[in-house]
Amino acid sequence: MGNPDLLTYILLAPIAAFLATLVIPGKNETAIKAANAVFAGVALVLSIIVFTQYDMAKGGYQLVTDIPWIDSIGIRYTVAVDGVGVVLVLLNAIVFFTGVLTMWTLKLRVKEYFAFMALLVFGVFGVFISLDVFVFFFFYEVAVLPMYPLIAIWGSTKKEYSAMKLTLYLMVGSALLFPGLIALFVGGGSSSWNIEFLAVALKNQPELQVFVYPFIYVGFGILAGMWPFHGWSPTGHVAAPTAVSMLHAGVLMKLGAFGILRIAIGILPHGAEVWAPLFAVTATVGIVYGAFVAMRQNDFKYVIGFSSVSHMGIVLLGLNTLSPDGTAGAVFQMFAHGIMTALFFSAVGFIYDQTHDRDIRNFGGLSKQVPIAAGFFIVAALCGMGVPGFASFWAEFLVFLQALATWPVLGVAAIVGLVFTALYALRVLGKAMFGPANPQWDHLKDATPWAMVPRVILIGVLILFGFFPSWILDLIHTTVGSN
Amino acid sequence: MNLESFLLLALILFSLGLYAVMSRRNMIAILIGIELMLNAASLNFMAFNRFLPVEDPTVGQIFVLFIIGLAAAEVAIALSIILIVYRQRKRIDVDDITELKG
Amino acid sequence: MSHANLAVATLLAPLIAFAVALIGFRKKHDIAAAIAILGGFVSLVGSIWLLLDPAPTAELVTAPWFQVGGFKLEFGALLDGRTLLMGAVVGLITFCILIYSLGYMKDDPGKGRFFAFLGLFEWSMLSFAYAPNLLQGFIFWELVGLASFLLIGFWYHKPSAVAAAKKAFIMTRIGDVGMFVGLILLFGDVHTLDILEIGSIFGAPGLPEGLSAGRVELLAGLLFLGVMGKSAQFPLHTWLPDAMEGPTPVSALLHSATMVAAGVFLFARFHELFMDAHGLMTLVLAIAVFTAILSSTMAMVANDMKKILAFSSISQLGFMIMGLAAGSLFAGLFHLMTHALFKALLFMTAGAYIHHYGTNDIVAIGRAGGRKMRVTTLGLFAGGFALAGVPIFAGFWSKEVILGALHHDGYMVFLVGAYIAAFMTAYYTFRMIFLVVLPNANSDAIVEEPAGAQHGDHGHAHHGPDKAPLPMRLPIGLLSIGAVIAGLPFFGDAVAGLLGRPEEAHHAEISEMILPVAIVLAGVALAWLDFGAKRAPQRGLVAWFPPLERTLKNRWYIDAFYRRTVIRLTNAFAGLMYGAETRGFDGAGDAIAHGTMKVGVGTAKSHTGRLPIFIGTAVAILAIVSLSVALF
Amino acid sequence: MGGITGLLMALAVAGGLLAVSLKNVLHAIFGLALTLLAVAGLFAVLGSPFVATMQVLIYVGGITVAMVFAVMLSTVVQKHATESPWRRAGAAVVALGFAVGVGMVIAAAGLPDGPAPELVADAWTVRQIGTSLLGDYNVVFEVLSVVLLLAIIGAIVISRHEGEEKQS
Repeated sequence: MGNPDLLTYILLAPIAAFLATLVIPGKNETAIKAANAVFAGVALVLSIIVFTQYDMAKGGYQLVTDIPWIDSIGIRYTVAVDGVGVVLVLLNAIVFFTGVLTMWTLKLRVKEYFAFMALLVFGVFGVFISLDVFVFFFFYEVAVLPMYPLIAIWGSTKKEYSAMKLTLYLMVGSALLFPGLIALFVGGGSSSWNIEFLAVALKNQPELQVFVYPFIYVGFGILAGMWPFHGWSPTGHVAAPTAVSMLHAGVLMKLGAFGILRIAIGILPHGAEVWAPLFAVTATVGIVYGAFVAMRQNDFKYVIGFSSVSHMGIVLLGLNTLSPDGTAGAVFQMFAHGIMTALFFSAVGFIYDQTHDRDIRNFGGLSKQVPIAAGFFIVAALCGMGVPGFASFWAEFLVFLQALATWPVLGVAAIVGLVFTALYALRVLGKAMFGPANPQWDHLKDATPWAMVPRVILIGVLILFGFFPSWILDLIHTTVGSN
Repeated sequence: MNLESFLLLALILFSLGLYAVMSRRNMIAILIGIELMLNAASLNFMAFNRFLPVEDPTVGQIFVLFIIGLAAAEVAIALSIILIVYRQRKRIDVDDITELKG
Repeated sequence: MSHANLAVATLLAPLIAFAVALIGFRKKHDIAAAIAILGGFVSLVGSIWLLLDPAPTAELVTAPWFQVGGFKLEFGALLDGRTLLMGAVVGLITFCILIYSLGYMKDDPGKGRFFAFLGLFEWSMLSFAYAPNLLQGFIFWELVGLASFLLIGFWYHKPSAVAAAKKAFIMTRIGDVGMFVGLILLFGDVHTLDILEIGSIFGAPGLPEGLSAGRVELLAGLLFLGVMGKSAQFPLHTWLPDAMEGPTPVSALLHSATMVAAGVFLFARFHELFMDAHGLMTLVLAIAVFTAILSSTMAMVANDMKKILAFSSISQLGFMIMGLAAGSLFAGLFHLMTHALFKALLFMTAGAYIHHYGTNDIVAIGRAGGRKMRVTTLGLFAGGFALAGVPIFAGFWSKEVILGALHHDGYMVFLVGAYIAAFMTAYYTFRMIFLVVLPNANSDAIVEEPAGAQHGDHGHAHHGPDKAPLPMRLPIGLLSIGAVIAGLPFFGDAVAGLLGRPEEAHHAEISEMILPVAIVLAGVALAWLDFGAKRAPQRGLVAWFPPLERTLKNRWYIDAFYRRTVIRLTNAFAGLMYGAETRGFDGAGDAIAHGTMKVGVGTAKSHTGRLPIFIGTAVAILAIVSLSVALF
Repeated sequence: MGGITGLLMALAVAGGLLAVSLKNVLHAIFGLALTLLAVAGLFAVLGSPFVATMQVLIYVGGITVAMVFAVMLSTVVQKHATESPWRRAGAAVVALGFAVGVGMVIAAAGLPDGPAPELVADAWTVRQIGTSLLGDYNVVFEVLSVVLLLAIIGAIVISRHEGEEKQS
């Protein structure tokens, strides 16, 4: 088994990027970008090592590091990964790396930008590997807060409004979450915040579980784009700069779902059982609702934003089946959606960088004008529709499989949602990628090989796990069990 | 003279200081009120220290010394602020200073 | 070569061709075409070889793919009668189309992409046909849909093509949802998706253990939704005529011969399951007969050659489903095979005319001298006769088997319907033939799209000698032979034997053939009077009733109906949701935010910034607190 | 003893009244000085001549003088002691209310009555104060010195900076 410090090294990579960014003079932009790319690459390589080294036969939490932090109230820096964590760490590393490459053309306040971004990534890594509820929450806030400056400074389209909206929504989530987490701590005897410990300690307290569960579920659910608390997410996506959208939709929203899986359902299984019907309904509504709203949007990023609401609905529905297959599907969907949305945003970002326009009505025939860039978008759209051959197909398949078994009506509704997913995706493709070309954009430059690198990585990952889903599913199943 | 009389004296001084702070417009007059209140506090410390059994009788005196020191610092700052206000507005009326208005 | 190696080569060659052509040679058209044709050739040889050398029992060539929870998925090929037949049809037609496209797409700027997509399609279609389990089937079923989307929308600069591609994808997806749910429920019920196992579970007499009749009807119904979408059965049929926006080779390959037959093939694949759902089969028969008649009526007035063929495809697919639903596996699949041959042929001839004259309009083609293209016109005759069911030609035999299968008690009403559809088929087929080859001076036929008009399928006419390029003539010739002979009883017996249903290849007595032949001849005769005879007005029977003609031209207003109801409802609902989002959720969020702001501003107003008031307030509160502490 | 204490108390109250009521700020400062001296006397009475000395040195000798200087620098002989009667009345009400409230708290507190206990001689010496100031309470001492330093720097910065800004 590998060196348990690996995880800490992964955690340190963005911090190293952060420090390097601070140290390098702001005028030397290329050096900053290169340093970030290098450390992101290091994180990616380390994540791949963790991915390959995780011992599936053994399962459970591995690579454990346990150091006291604030011992008097039982807070310990406990990091470890299980199958789910491995997958999400890999996702974050991929998105971080491609995100840095995508922002290679950034000109405005490069230094601050990359510093914030590294901080965000640091928080996300921390959440995915924390076994201590308090440390989990700490990293969670670290990840959430840089979003405000990132959107408010580098964003577009009502950026201050969106940044504020996002921050307020997420603060409401945190406000629900924090008392919930403290209740867990107190309910578990006020001695430890460890997730495994709490799960055992709270086992025989069904009333507490039922009472606390909605706080934690909704608290995390807001970050996961849970209907009806999803309002921040599309606006936030729209306003954020490309790489931030990638991280935001690709990874940050997964924090919420991961929190639900790890803490809400993981520690409070009884509460989950009681509340699952209600939350499954909201998840299903989110799937259909997101698709319908996306049909009426004219801004590329709004379409993607609402498609995220819809896709995250699938994740939440899978989690709420409370079954191994559904959970596995949900986690896989987190991964697939993360990569896919990153691809979406990076494709849109490529076009927006040149045109400063995102209204799909102003485009047409982009696949003639910029065939490669349009190709990226088309691939992302196909993946979003759940076309087989891409990773998301398997994720949706598993979720629907379980959903139909658990709640037939909701399952059918969610599957019917696929039709509407196809509707909005094809609408965008038809309007912007196909159809008569708008001569205004004839001058657009297509993706250079350098710009293709991050996008090709993302597509490669989507197709790779579309054809070999078991590489991820087996990992996930070591954690969630199997039917 | 018992403890209570000292406390009541301190209360009277404090209330007078309070009244000055609230009623006066001249900033130096307000400062005078503040000094009165600080002295009232000092007096309380000394009285309690003297009349109640304490383990270490120096603690009250040290508190008073501390207050005196702080008062000196406070006056230094306050007076410099007052001088600036005066330089800008040619008067030192507290009602002019409404930067904290909502 | 072992069967396993052959199957692997057959399945993977098109995929490799697709990947290499798309990634490496998208801009190098001829290389891409060569690669795709090479891949197609490997598949052709492989699939035909497998067909001609069948193993006595079904063979499985699989590799474990992965296991998800209780789901064990294997990828590979199942080699039994049904798959071998379907695979060979796909392999043959695809190869013909690949060759044909060399001519048709010669100067197209997207030629490389086109051939690559054909590779994608062939790979998906073959993997679907040979699928050993329903999940693999479903995956490639979806991929076939994707390939269809890409190919219909191939000329993506045409808004109509894009709209048609979208429509096709959405409508088939509606069916797919049913199939997907059915698949999952089926898995929940029988705990396997293995096609052979499912076949044997449902093939046994009586219902499988633990399944009620209603449950089987439900499963079959859900799966049939998929069939309806893919094989364009009423009410999900409207996408197919629009799909003719794609290049003609695409129409020939996907939207007549192979892809739309995928639905029928799914039906055939799960024939045992469907046969257990008796109630549903009656409904299916009704749908199939209705579809066949409905689309035939629309074909009677259309002028666009490809649209006529598209309507006839819908109608012929209805015939296949009739045969299968009536219980004869052989009837459905045999007609699928012959139909693939002659319909692909007809589309190729249509493409040759369109390519040459730059119009889709049969009247215009006829007046421009369509019959001068000799090989093409011969192909039109061969294919048309087969479609109409003229004796000896392929379609006659296979349709005959279907009608025979319908010849049961209780199915009489459907049999009558089938005869009506057969009559109309003969009529509209010969209408098309006569209009193309026998234009006359007395004609009142209206040209809707003049020759050489830029609106033609292809955008422009190709001038030069009145013959199609060689790569187009070759497959036309080849398939013409097929359209003539493929239905002969010899082949029918072979196919029935392959399917393991030799008893279904019933050889009709001459006396039994009189009625169908008479009906076909009546249709031909009526067409002759209306269109063929000298000085015929060429307006047709329907033109006597202008409202009817208008209705038919507008496809019974079904599209308009959908536009007014389903689509409008969907849009309205989306609008409602959009309103709920912008005004409801966002509005509520903003209102809360603004409310908070207002409270804040209001509170801030009370902050006069006056020190005395701050202190006074603080002290007053302190005094009140002290008082209350002192008093209580 | 009792007489002196009473006198000092009376002086303190009188000085306070003068300080808050005189319109001329300069006069008010003298009232304040009176109170400060009286309080210093009370400190001595309470047994801490050292603190009393400090009070006189720093307050009377330092702070009061600084205030006088400030008054003179700002040439404030502001005639307009124009506080409105309402303002005075409001302030008086609040202050009186406070006094009554806290007074009642004091009365209700049940404080030990009677004279102060005997002085423990060595506990109240300057030596003892110095020892604990540099021993137990040296952090306080250090903090205080830092505060004073900051105050001095702050005072300089505030008055200088703004002055320059005005000139430029």
